Amino acid sequence: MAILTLDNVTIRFGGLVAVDKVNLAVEEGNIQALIGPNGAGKSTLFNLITGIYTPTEGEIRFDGAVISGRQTHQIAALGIGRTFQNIRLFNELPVIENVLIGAHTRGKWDLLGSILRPTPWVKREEEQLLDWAMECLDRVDLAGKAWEVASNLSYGEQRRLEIARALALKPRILLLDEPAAGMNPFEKQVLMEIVQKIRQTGMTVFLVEHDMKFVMGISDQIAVLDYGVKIAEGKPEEVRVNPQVIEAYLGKGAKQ
Amino acid sequence: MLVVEDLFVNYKAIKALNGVSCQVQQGEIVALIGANGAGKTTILNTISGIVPAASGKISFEGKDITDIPPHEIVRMGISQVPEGRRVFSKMSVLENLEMGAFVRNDKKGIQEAMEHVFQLFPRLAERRKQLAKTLSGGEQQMLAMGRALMSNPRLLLLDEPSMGLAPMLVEKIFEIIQEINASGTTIMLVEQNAHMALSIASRAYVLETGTVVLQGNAAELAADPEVRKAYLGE
Amino acid sequence: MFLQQLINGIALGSTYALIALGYTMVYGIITLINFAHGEIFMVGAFIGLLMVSVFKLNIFIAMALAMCVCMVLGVVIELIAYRRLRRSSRLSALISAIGVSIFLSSLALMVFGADAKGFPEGAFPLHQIHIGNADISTLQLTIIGIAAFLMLGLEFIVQKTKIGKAMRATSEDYAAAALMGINVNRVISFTFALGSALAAAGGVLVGLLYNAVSFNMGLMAGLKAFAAAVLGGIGSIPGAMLGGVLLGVTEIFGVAIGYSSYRDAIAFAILVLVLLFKPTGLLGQKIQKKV
Amino acid sequence: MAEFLQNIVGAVDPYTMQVIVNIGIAIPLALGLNIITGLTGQLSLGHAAFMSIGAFISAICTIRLGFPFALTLVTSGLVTAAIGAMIGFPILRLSGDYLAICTLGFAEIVKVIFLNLDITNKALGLTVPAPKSFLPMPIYVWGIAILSIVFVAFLQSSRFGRALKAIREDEIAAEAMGINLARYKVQSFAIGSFLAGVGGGLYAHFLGYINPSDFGFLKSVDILSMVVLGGLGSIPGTVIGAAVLTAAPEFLRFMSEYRMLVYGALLVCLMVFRPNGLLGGVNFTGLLLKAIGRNINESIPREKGRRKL
Repeated sequence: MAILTLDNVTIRFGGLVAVDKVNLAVEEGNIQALIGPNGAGKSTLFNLITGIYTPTEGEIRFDGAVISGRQTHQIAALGIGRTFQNIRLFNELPVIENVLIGAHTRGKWDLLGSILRPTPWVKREEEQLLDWAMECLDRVDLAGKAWEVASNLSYGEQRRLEIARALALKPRILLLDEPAAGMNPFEKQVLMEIVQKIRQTGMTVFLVEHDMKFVMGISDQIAVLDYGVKIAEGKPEEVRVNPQVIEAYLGKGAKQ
Repeated sequence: MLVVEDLFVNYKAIKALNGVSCQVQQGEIVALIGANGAGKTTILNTISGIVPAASGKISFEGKDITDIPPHEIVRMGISQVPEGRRVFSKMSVLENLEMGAFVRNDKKGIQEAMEHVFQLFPRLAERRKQLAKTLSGGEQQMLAMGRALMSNPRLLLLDEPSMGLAPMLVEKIFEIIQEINASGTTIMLVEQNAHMALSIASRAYVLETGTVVLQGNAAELAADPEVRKAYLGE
Repeated sequence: MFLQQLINGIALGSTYALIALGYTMVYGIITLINFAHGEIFMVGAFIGLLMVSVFKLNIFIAMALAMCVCMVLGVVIELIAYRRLRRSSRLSALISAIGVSIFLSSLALMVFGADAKGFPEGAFPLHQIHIGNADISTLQLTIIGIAAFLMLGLEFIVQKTKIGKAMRATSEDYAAAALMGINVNRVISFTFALGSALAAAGGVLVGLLYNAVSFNMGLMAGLKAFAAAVLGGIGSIPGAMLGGVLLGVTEIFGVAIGYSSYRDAIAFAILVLVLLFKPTGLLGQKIQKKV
Repeated sequence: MAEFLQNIVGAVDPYTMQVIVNIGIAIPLALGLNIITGLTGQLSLGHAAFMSIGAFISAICTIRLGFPFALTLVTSGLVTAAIGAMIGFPILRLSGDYLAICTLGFAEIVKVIFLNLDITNKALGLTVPAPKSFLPMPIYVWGIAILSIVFVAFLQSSRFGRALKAIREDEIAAEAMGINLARYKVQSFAIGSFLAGVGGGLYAHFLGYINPSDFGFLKSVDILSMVVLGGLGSIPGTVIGAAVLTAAPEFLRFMSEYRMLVYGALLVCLMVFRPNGLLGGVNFTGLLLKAIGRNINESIPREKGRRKL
């Protein structure tokens, strides 16, 4: 069953059509990839799903309910977690606090909770959130760095911390925007294992990625975007030999 | 002509370049290819002086230019067409070109350079009075290139000239790049469209996470299975 | 009556516009609200006063000298208090600007004392001109004329000269401008010089208009001029002129219909309303949210 | 009990006591702004306006309605919070500099309104009678200061406070974590205003005289400097900032003429050389542990450190 569907989604910025009538269905439990050259509209699509942009036309549905037009925080609370292409951590805060903020929707106590902070009820929730945050850090292999300030982490670690923070939301679908960008081959390998482990918990993963080795090795289904238009879709081995895809990536004449 | 030796660049805690060395000979087109975040743009920006080098040395025509500010670098004969074009959108096409000639004071030479640009890009001549933001993506790319040529650079740095352009236009732009090169300007090209880049370059460097992993003759690299693998995951 | 108030409003508004231009140019180029700008206006007024009353210079020469001194002052302020903070948070630069503002006004208090000073008798040849039933002074006409002349001059510099074009390029895209070979620091200094000169001219004119120059005249005038810049659309030069004149006219009419004790609130009420309903101002451009 | 406290207070010389009380009044004011600007990252240049609202509301409660002092303070805090929320709702959509300017404009409007109302006695200002309370006033003031320190400390380490910090660090990422920006910003503004209202109430009753002109732009800058001096977002920093900047003019009395001049220059130097505040980035807990001779890393083992957050 499709957990996330895009129906004829279009967005225009001024005269530019960044995403053009895209139809897409992400199956529950799958790792779905979205690839395409720079400027193809991939990140824009993620921003549409998470409500940072509102589609000019078309509809986005999550688990049956229409989410296009809703606010970003409402969409997140429904169970869509994400990372960002250009890493957006809470830089001055410790790693653990980043993840605790990710777990925001898992907590209940609010302003009153600040006043009742030392009472057992609030304390219990905080303990639970902390345990949960530590667990999320563990899943990306960062538990040992829980008390470091986020901006002191290396690039690869920052990318993983973003994933842990998104996981803390306990999302039903996880959107990863170029998770492997800037990583060395070893870090990429580690990341691949992490993503596979995440999928084993039953979570759906939807990722944008440039590294073909990574995408081909991990995805169940791949969609290809070029100039805002979906030009191909299918299993990795199908997409890889698709002449249109080869042309979009390597340029004309690379068809062999 | 340009020699980059053991260049390191950091952004805060993040290492963007880890000891890159490369060079460009007079008259060449040299391509830098590699995935996003590999450090291609950082190399160009460090040469241009926008990004400071942590260590290493860049020399141009024998002079050390590592710590020279960007506006001096342009005077020395290097100009850059930045990624995403970055034309001055609220200024006219003509004014954009004038900005490109900012370092020059020879009225006649500027006039000649402008005619040369209009010859390369007749579309710009038609639209010389329009504001740059009203141009299409392809026209903006042409304007960005024309603007960089106005200072009569001996070395032109091109960052992702094909990005976001329709295939027809990409071919056109690449033809013009070859034309510019043929008229005597040396070119260093960063491009994600690897095949296209390798087809016009004489030599190329393949980057991965801030280091050069492959280098050599462009034709050989195009046939190299490693390159295909890096790009298509074969 | 209407015509009279309109002229009064435009004369006052022209001085706001002169100050607003500096705010708008500086904000346009380094996105900093230069809180010290109001104090530069005040210093300009004092220099003008000094030249006229102590050195017995002609008022126009005094104004030109005040403009020169303030140019230097503006450049020095940028060099000392803002340049090193260009990459820090906006808050740091803003507080530094507030620090400069406090410094300059307390310096003026120490040097010139707490009382408002007036220009000597006859510093400006005052005549009244009757148009219909309105009394318009030569001073008002001169203010409007000088302001219009300076604004046209500024528009010429920004639109037609090489350095003016470099200013526009720098305010649009810092890095791209540097790639053109533009010395960005020099362009920023030039912007401060230009804005400060206009503020100084405004200071001398306001000093003449109210025949009062005091150490604390900068704060309120500066804030109102900033409101004018926002009203017109910050970063836009025609916007600052329009905003200044509109604000001046509204203020004078507000006073005329009996809200004189709310005079200072009028400008800020307009400011708050503009920010709420059209944050980009009347002539400002929309900024795309970046993700 | 009350007599005993009275004796303690009486033992300190009145001049010193006045400075101590002034510090106690500055603390809730600065902490209120610290929540808005330090914790949530929303620059407010109109904090003195909220202080003045609290001051006048409390004065009116005492003079016209004869409220007991405690009720007066609660009322002024709540009314100020309500006004803060009301103002905050529309203006918090604005970002950065625009918000700063809007708060500044709002503060000027409040000042002008107070200067024109009969109930605030226009430009003449109000004389406020000394409050009747069984506790000596200094103890009262410091009790409230300590309460507000504890409250803000709780707030900072709670889920609510984390949401505010997330907004400060990155609004887009915070929203993607399910944080409702508008709601948290308005709440933070309201809480900050509450503390400003309480501080204003204390100020009115301790000084005994208030005038709308006392709460101008410079007063807002004064409070902001306390927060910035100590390092944005830090509670010990804010308390130290409040203490230093309240006491400093007393120590600088010998150079009273140059006081504001030095103050302005110091503000510039502070920003240029330490843009994060004089005490910004200082780990106060760490210093404390060091002072009692403990190793920081040993003292916060994983399990214990958790609770520290």
